[in-house]
Amino acid sequence: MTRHDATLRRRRRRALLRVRIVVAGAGALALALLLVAAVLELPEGPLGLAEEAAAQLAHTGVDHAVTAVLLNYRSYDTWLEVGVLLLAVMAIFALRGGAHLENVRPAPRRDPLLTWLTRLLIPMLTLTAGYLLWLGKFAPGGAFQAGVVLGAAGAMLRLSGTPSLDRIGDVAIRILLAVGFLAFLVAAVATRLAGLDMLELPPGRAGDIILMVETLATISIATTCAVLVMAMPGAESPPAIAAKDVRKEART
Amino acid sequence: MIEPMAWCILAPFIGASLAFLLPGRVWRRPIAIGAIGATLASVWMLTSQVWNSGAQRMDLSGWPAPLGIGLAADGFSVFMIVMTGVVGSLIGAYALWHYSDLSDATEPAERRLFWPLWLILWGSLNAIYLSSDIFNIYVALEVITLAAVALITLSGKAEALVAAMRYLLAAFLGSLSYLMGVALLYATHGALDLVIIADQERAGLPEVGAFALMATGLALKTALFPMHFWLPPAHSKAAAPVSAILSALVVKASFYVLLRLWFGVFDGPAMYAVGILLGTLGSAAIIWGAFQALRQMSLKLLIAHSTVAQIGYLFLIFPLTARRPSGELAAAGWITEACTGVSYHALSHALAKAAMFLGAGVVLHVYGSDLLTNMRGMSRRLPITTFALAIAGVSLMGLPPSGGFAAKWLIVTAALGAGQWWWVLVILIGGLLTAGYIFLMLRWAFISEDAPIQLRPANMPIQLAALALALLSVLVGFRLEEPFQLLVIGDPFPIFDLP
Amino acid sequence: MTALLFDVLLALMLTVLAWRVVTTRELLQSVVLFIAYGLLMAIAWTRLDAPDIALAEAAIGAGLMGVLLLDTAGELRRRHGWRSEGGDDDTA
Amino acid sequence: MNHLLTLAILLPAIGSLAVFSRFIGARASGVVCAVAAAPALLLGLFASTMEHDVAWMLLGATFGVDPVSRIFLIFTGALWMACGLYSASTMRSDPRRSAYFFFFLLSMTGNFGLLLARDVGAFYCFFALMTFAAYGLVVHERGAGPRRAGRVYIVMSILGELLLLAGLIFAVAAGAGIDMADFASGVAAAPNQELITALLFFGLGVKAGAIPVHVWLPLAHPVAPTPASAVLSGAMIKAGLFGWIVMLPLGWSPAPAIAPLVVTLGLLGAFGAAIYGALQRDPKTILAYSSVSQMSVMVVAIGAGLMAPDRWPLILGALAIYACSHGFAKGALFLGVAVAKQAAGRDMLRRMTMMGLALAALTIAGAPPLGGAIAKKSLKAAAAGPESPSGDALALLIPLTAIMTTVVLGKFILVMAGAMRTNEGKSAVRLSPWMAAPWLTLTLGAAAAAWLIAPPTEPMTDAPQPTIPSLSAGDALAALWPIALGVLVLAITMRLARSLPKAPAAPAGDLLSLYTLASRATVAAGRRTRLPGPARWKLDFVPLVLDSIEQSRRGETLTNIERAMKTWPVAGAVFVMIVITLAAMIIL
Repeated sequence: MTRHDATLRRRRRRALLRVRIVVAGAGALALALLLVAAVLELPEGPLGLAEEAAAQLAHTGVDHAVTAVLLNYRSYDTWLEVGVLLLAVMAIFALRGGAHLENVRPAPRRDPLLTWLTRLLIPMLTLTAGYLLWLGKFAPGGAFQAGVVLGAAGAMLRLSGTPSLDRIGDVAIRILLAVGFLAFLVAAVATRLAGLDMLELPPGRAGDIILMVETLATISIATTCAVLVMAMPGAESPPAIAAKDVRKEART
Repeated sequence: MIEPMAWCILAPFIGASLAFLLPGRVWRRPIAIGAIGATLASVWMLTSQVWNSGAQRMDLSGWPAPLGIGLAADGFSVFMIVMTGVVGSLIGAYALWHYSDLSDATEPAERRLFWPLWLILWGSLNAIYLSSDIFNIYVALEVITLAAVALITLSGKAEALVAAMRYLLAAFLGSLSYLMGVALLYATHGALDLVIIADQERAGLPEVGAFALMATGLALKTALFPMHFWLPPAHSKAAAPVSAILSALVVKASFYVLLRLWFGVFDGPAMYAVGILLGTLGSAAIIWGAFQALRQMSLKLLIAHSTVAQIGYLFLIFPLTARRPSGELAAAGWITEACTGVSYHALSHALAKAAMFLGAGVVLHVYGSDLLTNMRGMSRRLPITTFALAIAGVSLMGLPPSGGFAAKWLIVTAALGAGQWWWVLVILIGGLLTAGYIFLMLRWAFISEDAPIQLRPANMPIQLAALALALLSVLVGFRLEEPFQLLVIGDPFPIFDLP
Repeated sequence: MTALLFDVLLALMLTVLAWRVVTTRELLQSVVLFIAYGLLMAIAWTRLDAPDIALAEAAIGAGLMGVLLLDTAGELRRRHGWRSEGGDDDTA
Repeated sequence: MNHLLTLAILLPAIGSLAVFSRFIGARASGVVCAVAAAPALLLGLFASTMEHDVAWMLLGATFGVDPVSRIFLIFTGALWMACGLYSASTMRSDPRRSAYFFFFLLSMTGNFGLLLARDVGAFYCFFALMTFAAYGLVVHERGAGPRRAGRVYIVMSILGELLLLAGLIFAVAAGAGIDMADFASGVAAAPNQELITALLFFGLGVKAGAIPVHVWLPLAHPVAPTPASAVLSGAMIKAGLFGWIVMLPLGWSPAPAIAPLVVTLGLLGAFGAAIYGALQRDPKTILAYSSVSQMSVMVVAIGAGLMAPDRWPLILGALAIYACSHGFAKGALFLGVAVAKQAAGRDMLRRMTMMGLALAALTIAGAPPLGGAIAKKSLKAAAAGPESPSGDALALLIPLTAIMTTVVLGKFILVMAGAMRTNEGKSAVRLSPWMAAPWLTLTLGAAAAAWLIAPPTEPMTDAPQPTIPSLSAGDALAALWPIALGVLVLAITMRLARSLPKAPAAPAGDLLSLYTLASRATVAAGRRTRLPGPARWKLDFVPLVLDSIEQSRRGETLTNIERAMKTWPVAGAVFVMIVITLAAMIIL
């Protein structure tokens, strides 16, 4: 490559960059203006279905509107979202080269202080998770929050080298992961078989059913979070796809 | 209690759960066959129910909309569900043999995870086609995206991972854009149900923003030019059955949603300029995709770029159903042709493209590579697969008599009826270019290779699955009467009510 | 008035943080900024009267995502010395 | 009869697929070709005028037969059948024979389909099918020559398809409809009638070998396998003529602007191609140029029809007979080239072959009492008339072209005779009855066709009707003197040429070298140009532009744009721009 070519190339790159900045900047600005104008033009007053959702709250089995929406009014959406979590785990398994954790070696024991701290924190985290789960009936809380806290406990066990999910068998892990999705599935099939609308909860027993489904969902969410941390590419086991290849592919 | 709409979603989900919990070799085949059979049975019941007694609707969780979520099935949903069922089960049949008899070539993860992922994907596709709730559609789109990404990474190759990541990010951009639109719509209408929103007054800036965001997001997910950048790598690097699922079925789901919004929510026909713009982008896709396909040297990339081109035809429905600024319908009297033509194109493309990707899978398995130059002597070694590729090509080109021809003919008729003859020009040039890359592909198959090369044998079932899809793509062109009748059930393209 | 000032400041900081997360060349730094962004976002949700989302955002957006990203960034650095050096827009 | 119509299109299509999937071997392929061509031939021979809506397509596609297409079906069907049978013997040992038969049958499908199509859409589809399938025939014999010919062929064909398409679109947009029966009158009524006529003329002219878009023809016809050349030059070339007949506003309104151009091009071609052909040395190239020359005579007839609509029914009748006669004869000549190769070395056969070739050549030259003479006389009679300058030109032209035809075909006969002497015993395949019979049939068909086939008439109109003219002694004499003169000219030039030093042969493809030269010069001029860029900011964009020019020359632009679209900044910007554009379009 001659010097002349190099100069040309540099100029070309600069010109392209300029075009990009101008276009992207103008576009982003215009989009932002559009959104602001749209929001300013929104109708005044109480938003959407909040009032109606509150009005029907007595028939939902829970006292907190958000939980009612998530697990009664729109439980179908929540079911699909739990499905998203299951899919995330499957995607991780796909990257690792198998739907099993047997080649995850136990983490080396770290320093004793961490172990001590873990021992102290795990019961507290578990308790918090249970509280959050139960709280969902009346106040902000519920399966997702509880699941993440419980999952954090699992991850912590793993990071400190204490026996954790990796001691649980392959089949059991899969059951724990799927149990949330299955809970909704069973509810859907059972309600159909009982002659109700799909996923319709009879008002009298709605509270219990919701708590049960939420508990199972919490278990799945917690397991999912813990497995995500355990099975990450950073963990000891070699991932199915060599990072070297990925780098090479990314450059092309 | 038999409720076909619910079972179209429940059956694949049950199958997916079982396949996830019991991934062993023994269980794989019974679970897969059972799930396919149960889903097909549900699809059949739904079809006959809608055919005999008109559009259906059911409420979930016992709460009627707007509080709860509704499922609804009209002719268009059933059309898409049947398409998914037919193409999906044939791809499934291919996968059964692909992942058992060809197991030496596949990753362990691939064998264990294909079925749960594909069945969840299938269920969510049906969920989209049945959903009457714009937020629920968002969730189902997310499920589809994630399942598709996981399926791509299954092949265990670095290039597949990179392609899958690009796909994931692009799809997220599209989903979030759609979600922003959902938020704006909810804020304006206070409801999420398609029917309720459709009945309300429209206009106003929030709705303009919602349309722009949702349409662009969905177009990105459908890989409309110039936002198709993620599609060729994602569709070509995956394993054969996965490529077939992605190209034949997954891209159609977001297009379906866009069409629903266009007719149901936004009074799209009133937006003439937008219709023309979308049609123009579609035309650009037709030309650009075909040109790129002509330049590919690898079979799967060629087929993937062909998908970019074929998606373009779908977007011609927007200008053809729009009303001129003066108020009259551009294609008054030809709306049925336009809508049926585009739906039919979706169907025949799904069949033909699935056939081509499965055929490419056979080539890849036998030759160990899908470079066109390596396909020498294929017409003698793999006559059935070559035949399937050629037949599917006939449908893609739109030669009579084939599904592709019927679809393009209907679109052309509608375009001429609308006085928008320029789309006809695009369709015909697109057809010429398609013929070009199909011939280019087949040329190599016919060059004889004298030097004996070491090849793996291909068993008959996987070849027959590709052939069946290819033949179907041609055969659907023979009879248009039932699809015509089906597609107007429940008035899914409610343009006739407008003044 | 104070509330309004706080909200405007919050919005500005969120925007700046988001910009920095995307443009920072150092991977680890970008992850840390992302965690900070998640926490600020949780505050924003609280200000919008959505404690449920605030809780989830803090737990998942900042907590879980933070751990995953930190671990990944650290691992990449340890194993390959792979720093984000620009020019690989095309991967992700 | 309706079933026959369906079969005429479906049989070749099914046959091509059967051959393609190797369900059928090489020898059976010949039978398949013959059987596949039979329904079309039968339709041509026995069908009455009919229309048939193909109901199962439910799309209003219409196929049918009328008096003009009947004549085309006869010689087209016969040619495809004869060449198919012939190929079965010669291609038996070809390693790529199934590809050959696949493309052969596919082109056949297109050819029959376009003759039977009664609506513009179907015509175009089948025309395109034939064009692209024939590419497979042109490049069949690998190597540099076929590759170059194939490249030129595909470029010219795509150009032609686009011109044709543009013409069709304009016509349909102007309200001509898609029904073939009303199309020509619709074109005549269109405000931009001349433009549509020009587009259709040149678009179809690529296939018909009209000057100056004929350049692919002298390259492609010689390199294809011989039976394929025969159908290319005898049958497929007439598809262009057929298109002109059914689509141009002939007989409806005069086209004063375009008609003189057409006539001029025809005159140029009729003589120029014959002279250029006589300078060639390869027998098949000579035949190709003879085809261009003969087609140009038909171009003049088309031009005459465009000038004088009232004379069109007569011209049409004569033209159809002329085309039929030429189709048979050209097919016989091309097959004869192959037959001669296989007959070389056996005196008896050699003499018979030469006689057959001479018979076919004389038919084209119009020697009485062969059919060609009838065709020429009726064409002359149809065109000549009161106040018809172009008709007079045609009347004058026909004897003159007969001289040139004699010269060029005489050269062909001489070359063949020489070749047969030097080729003795070189052919691997021996002449079999399966090869001789199709060739003989075509030769006899050429001699007899014009006598036997009735010109198309339209009984419902009171326009002058074409009839079969009888040949008087005077006519015979009038037809013979140009031939005699031609032989004389040939003898003198050959004599002169022998005494002169041997000049290099004129390159086949004549004008093509001119086109190539022009395009190279344009590109070179473009590269030499330097763009001025005074300001620094502007300066940055100069390399950008220069680069893109350079890239597009190397064919990299598409790749680079595609690559750029894959990067996230560009993709994101595109996304945002589309959102904004959509919103802006609704608001504005």
